[in-house]
Amino acid sequence: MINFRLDRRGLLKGGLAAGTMLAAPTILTRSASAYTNEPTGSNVVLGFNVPQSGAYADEGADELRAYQLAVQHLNGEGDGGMLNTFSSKELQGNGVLGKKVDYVTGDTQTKSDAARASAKRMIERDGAVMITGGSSSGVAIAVQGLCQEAGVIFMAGLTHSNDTTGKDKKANGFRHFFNAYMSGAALAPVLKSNYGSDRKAYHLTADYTWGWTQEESIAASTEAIGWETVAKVRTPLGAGDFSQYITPVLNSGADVLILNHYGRDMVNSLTQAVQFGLLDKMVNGKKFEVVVPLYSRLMAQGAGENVKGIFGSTNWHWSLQDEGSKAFVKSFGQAYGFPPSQAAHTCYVQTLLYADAAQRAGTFNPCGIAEALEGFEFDGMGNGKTLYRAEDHQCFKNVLVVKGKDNPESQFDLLEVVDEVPAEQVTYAPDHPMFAGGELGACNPGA
Amino acid sequence: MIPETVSVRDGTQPGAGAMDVFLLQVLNGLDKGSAYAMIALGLTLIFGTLGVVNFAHGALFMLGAFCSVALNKLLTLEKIALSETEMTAWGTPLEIRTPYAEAWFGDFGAWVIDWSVPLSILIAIPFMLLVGIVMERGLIRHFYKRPHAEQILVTFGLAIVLQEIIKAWFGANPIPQPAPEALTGMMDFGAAIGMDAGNVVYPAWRLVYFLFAAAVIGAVFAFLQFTTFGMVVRAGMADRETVGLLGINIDKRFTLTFGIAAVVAGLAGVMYSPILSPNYHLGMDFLVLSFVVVVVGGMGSLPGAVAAGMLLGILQSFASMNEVKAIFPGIDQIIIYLVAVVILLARPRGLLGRKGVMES
Amino acid sequence: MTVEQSKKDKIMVIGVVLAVLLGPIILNPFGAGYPDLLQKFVIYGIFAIGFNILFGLTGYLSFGHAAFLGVGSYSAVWMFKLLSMNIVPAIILAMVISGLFALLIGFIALRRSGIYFSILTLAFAQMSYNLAYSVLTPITNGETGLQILHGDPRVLDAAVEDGALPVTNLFGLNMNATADVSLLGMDIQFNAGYYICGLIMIVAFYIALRLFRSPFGMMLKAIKTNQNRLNFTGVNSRPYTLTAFVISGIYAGLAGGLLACTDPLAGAERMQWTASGEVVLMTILGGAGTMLGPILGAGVIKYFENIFSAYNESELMDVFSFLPHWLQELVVSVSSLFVGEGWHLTLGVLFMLIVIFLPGGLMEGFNRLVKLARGGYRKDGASASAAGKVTAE
Amino acid sequence: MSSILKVQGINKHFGGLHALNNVNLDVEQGKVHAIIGPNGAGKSTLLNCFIGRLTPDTGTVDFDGTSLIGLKPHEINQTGVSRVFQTPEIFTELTLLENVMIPALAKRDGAFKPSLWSSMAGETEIRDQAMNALSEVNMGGKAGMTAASLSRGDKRRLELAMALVQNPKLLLLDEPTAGMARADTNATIDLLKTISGKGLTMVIIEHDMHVVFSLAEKISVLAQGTVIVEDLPEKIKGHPKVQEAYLGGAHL
Repeated sequence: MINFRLDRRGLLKGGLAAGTMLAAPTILTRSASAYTNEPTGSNVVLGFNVPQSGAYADEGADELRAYQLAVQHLNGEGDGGMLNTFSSKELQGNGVLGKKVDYVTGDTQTKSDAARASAKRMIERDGAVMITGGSSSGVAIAVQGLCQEAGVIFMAGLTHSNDTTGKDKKANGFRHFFNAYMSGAALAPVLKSNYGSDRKAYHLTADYTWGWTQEESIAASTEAIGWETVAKVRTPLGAGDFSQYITPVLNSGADVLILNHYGRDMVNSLTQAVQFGLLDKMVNGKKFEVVVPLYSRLMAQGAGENVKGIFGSTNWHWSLQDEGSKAFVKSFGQAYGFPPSQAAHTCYVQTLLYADAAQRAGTFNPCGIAEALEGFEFDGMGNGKTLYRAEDHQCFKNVLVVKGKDNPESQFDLLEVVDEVPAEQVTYAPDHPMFAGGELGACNPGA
Repeated sequence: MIPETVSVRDGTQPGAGAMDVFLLQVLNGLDKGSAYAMIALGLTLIFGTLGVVNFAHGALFMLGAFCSVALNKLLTLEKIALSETEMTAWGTPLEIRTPYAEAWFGDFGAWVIDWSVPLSILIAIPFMLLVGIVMERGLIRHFYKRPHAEQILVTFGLAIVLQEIIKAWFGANPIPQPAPEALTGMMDFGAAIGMDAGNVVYPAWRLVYFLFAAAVIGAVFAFLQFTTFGMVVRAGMADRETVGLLGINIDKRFTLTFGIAAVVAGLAGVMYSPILSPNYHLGMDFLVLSFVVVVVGGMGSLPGAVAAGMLLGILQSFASMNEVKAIFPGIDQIIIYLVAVVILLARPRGLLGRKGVMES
Repeated sequence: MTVEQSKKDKIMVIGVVLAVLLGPIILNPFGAGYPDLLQKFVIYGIFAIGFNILFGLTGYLSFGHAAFLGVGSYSAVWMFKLLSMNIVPAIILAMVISGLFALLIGFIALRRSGIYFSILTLAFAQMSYNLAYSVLTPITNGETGLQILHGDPRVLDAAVEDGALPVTNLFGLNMNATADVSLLGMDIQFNAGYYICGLIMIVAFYIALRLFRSPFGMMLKAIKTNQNRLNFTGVNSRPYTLTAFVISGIYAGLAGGLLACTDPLAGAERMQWTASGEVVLMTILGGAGTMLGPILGAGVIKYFENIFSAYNESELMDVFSFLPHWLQELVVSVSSLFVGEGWHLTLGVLFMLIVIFLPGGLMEGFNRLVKLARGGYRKDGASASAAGKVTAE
Repeated sequence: MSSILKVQGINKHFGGLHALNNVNLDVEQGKVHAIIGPNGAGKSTLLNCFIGRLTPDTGTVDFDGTSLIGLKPHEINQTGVSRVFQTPEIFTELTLLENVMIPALAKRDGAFKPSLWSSMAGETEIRDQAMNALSEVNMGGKAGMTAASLSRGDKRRLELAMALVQNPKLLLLDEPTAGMARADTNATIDLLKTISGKGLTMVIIEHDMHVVFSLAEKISVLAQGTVIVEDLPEKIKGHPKVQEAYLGGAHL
């Protein structure tokens, strides 16, 4: 059996000697499969591409746990988790489209290159029809681009940058996680009611694309409630010691410090801001405050005591009391002995959503799945009623505003949900300036 | 997309003069510099005596930091009882945890936990000494005469192994290590040196760190200066072969030297843990920087390592100021390397180095 | 010596050509026979060959070669964005720009030698990386990496269909064109991009070989042994080292350009010091100063990075399913420390073992095996001649 | 008689030490000129000033009409000055043949010629020159050996071959026979005699008076950085100043 995967467009342009020689066999046969990695056997392979080394390795490990759980549930093992609460009832626990779900894993190292190499391995060698995972926006955007070219679906993991479904959006890519704009939109009213509308904010921002989009989003939404932005200072990624950026805050006249940091940077800058006594200061007659717009419970653990009383936003938290969340926390907790992180949640949900879409579409063809996901409305997955918007493949759902808990009951109980901001409040137009500049393009089935 | 320029606001706070801002940045720099200096000190000591380029030195700093994590974990080992009434969110009985230390020793136990970071010094010294000696005897010793490239490769391999072991044990996330309650507050440093009160206040722990570093560095210098052992080591740094010819068993002393270097790096790590929550990758983050420090200071020069550490720390602080970044965007990203290039071109042997060391 | 030498060289070149041609078949049973990893093997092979020209011959240990790799990638992607998806202009620009960049950095850094040179190159590379990640984002697209977009000008190319991204090609032959062939019961993928890169690597290898055997190469070896003496012999060593530095910079740029050709994205991490360290490790691991060592080293490290990291516990369970259950669990729990998320540990242990037991790298191990085999043969009395007169290549 | 190397008024200080004090030297074309003197007299320092290893504080060194002061080592060599070092400085990792081919290449190609594409194997002419030079020092049979394995005396002879292959106008020899067995020393003396017979100018520093008086046509005696006597060999032998310099502490 010989089959060739050659791009038709390439052939049209061909004609020069080097080209024709190697491309010649393509004239003999046409592709046998309709799309990249069409599963022909009794199982279907999903690719879980998570950071296993580097700063986000723990988050990656949690994502992997969630994926394994999702695969079990899809294959009818375990208690079914969110399958029982999911509004769509297509999935029966007998795999997807009658095929058993198999998976392969890889290490993104939180580097675009490594992540793409790992995803390519899963696509080229292991025959994965879908790639999912990741813990940073740079990687998500890089892998999303790859999946678009290769003709497989990308279900983004933890990626918060506006660009993922903004200027870098792709037809084959889908994001369930919320984004920086939503963080700003959700946080602003809470900040206003807690800290008032006459505040001067000082931004410390990780000096790369995600940091910038968050800074832009938060500054815009806090300025909308009357806050003044005193300074926006960029800090090198992985600066470690942030003292030299923190001391100027003391004398800047600002009374709120906004930390547009994630991961270790956030752990360190927050710890050090507290160490420098910012929270004990009175400025302009008001108590000085610190805000961490994007929280992660795993990272909050790293900052320890210092998160107490600090506002931020998060995609999901295990203490939510809706049926979906409870079901997920139950199966995850019983399997692993501790509650899932928001990264685990979004990855789990993305897997189920993909499987459900395939089931509904009756195919694993990326274009069929994309069609099934676009405009799909669902519930029972932890964030209330959710819409996968067709225009940019972004989920619109409730966003949680959280606060570092004053009296945690356990090492996992660090954040308390202050407000569940309804989806309408964080929804924006697809052509919002912060998301402009890219085009979704057409879905690519590859092959 | 062009990054927005930093909008700058001058210090208009009452009493916040340029002098205070300056002083604060100097303090920031000294603090950072203390860590650099302590790592670089050991690195240059090892290089000067053993002629070994030790890429695992950052990992030793990281191990030190994890000494405090380990002690803290040990002290906060918890007695776990399953609650009969309460359940977790996932339906298993809630675990009720009480630290053994508190359960057995009451207030004293709590005090020990509170002071666990400084107390880890007591563990770190013997532990790091042991690590250093085992490393030297088991591995480094066989690489004295091997090319630097091979020394780099083998120590780099060791560094990876050490950090992966730590990662397998403690996970990849940073683990917070709070400073003792009594030292978490701010201190009025300005008032202490006779300035107006309230302008130069600085976290107490960071001042402690600086003093601690000064004490450790001072102790190392005193040790090398005033003991016979130190004399031999210094002579060995100057001319290894001659000292060997004198019939002095230099190898034994070099083993101990390596141990001392490991202890210094470890102590730097222990006390730094409240400033930077330890994570397994900490060593690699400091490795490149400390090499730059060593070279800028002059390979094999102990005072050079200290001076360069402090200098680079302070320059890094100043380069991060908004006023400076407004003129040179991104200067804080590259300042260390820029300084290294300039110094190496203008003064190849480094600030205080001897001529000809490690040239080719 | 010369006849023997040139015969060995011929065998070596033929060996490399065969290895490249048969790569997809040979490596398939090892799980490495898929296009992306095969491409990485040959591309990083080029990178390491070039690095070896500098380090292996002159002994100058550059810790900043990744900067040239990155610059090559960025140049190539910009060419794809502005001019054409044809890889020829991209590769040319990648080599030119990285060569110029190497000339600039080499001119400054080669004023010093030893570890000072290493730190200078490291400093330049780190500055490049830090700036590329942040301030230079308009040129590099920072963290996300520079990608081709649908709306790029590409003045030489015809417009592409709506919504699709154009594919890199060599005069119409797409780099991602792959032929799946069933052979010997395996599903072999013959990929155009791999063969293009592979041919370029063969050329790069041949050029390096010529260089090693040339008077120029001899001068470089003399620099490594005793630079001062060489100067007193009437040779100005600086232009020699600078030429070697630039050539190896161009090799790195070529590798970077090819990375972009096979996968049109250039990320800043490509320039980080760890990436520079990687090529040092590849070269030493394989055997610095040998012809084949660097290619071998590149292959081993990329294999570990891509294959060992992909194992997960359930796959391990499958691998060891022949064992009794309790033993299976034990073996899996021990071995899982070394694969998957533990692949770095394996790499670290490997580095240590190789340096401790095989200071000359994998090539030394290989030579020892050959010697052992020959020695055994000679003991049988079959060969009386001085066949063992193996000179270091 | 024209002088090929003319040294005038050289002074060199190392910190407080006045290593060379107003040294003048005239080396005549085609002659063997020896510099002798007790340890620490400044002989090697003087030689280092000729080849660009050191730069004198004041003074001039003119070789064949060119000033050597300020020239880089390779430039000085390219003017036709070769040197045999006191401690052998060879390319230990290379073979003997390669060791000698390198200076031959330098002579032919100049200080820098990136011959990237030609092959060492194709440099037959250079190879022949190198083999000749090796044969001249009686080491032709060892051409394929790695230089690191040589004895100290052999390394020295290799150095000599490396210098001779360049066919220099001036040969500087820093203790050429140190570490050699008596037989080798005699062989070297004969060799140097033959070479000098062909008209090569040599400056030789030597402790071994047997060598000095076998070869030298003129001798300068250096003591405490100053040339105390410069004369024909037979006049030097009994010179009171020389005796004083060597046996300065005779009353000991």
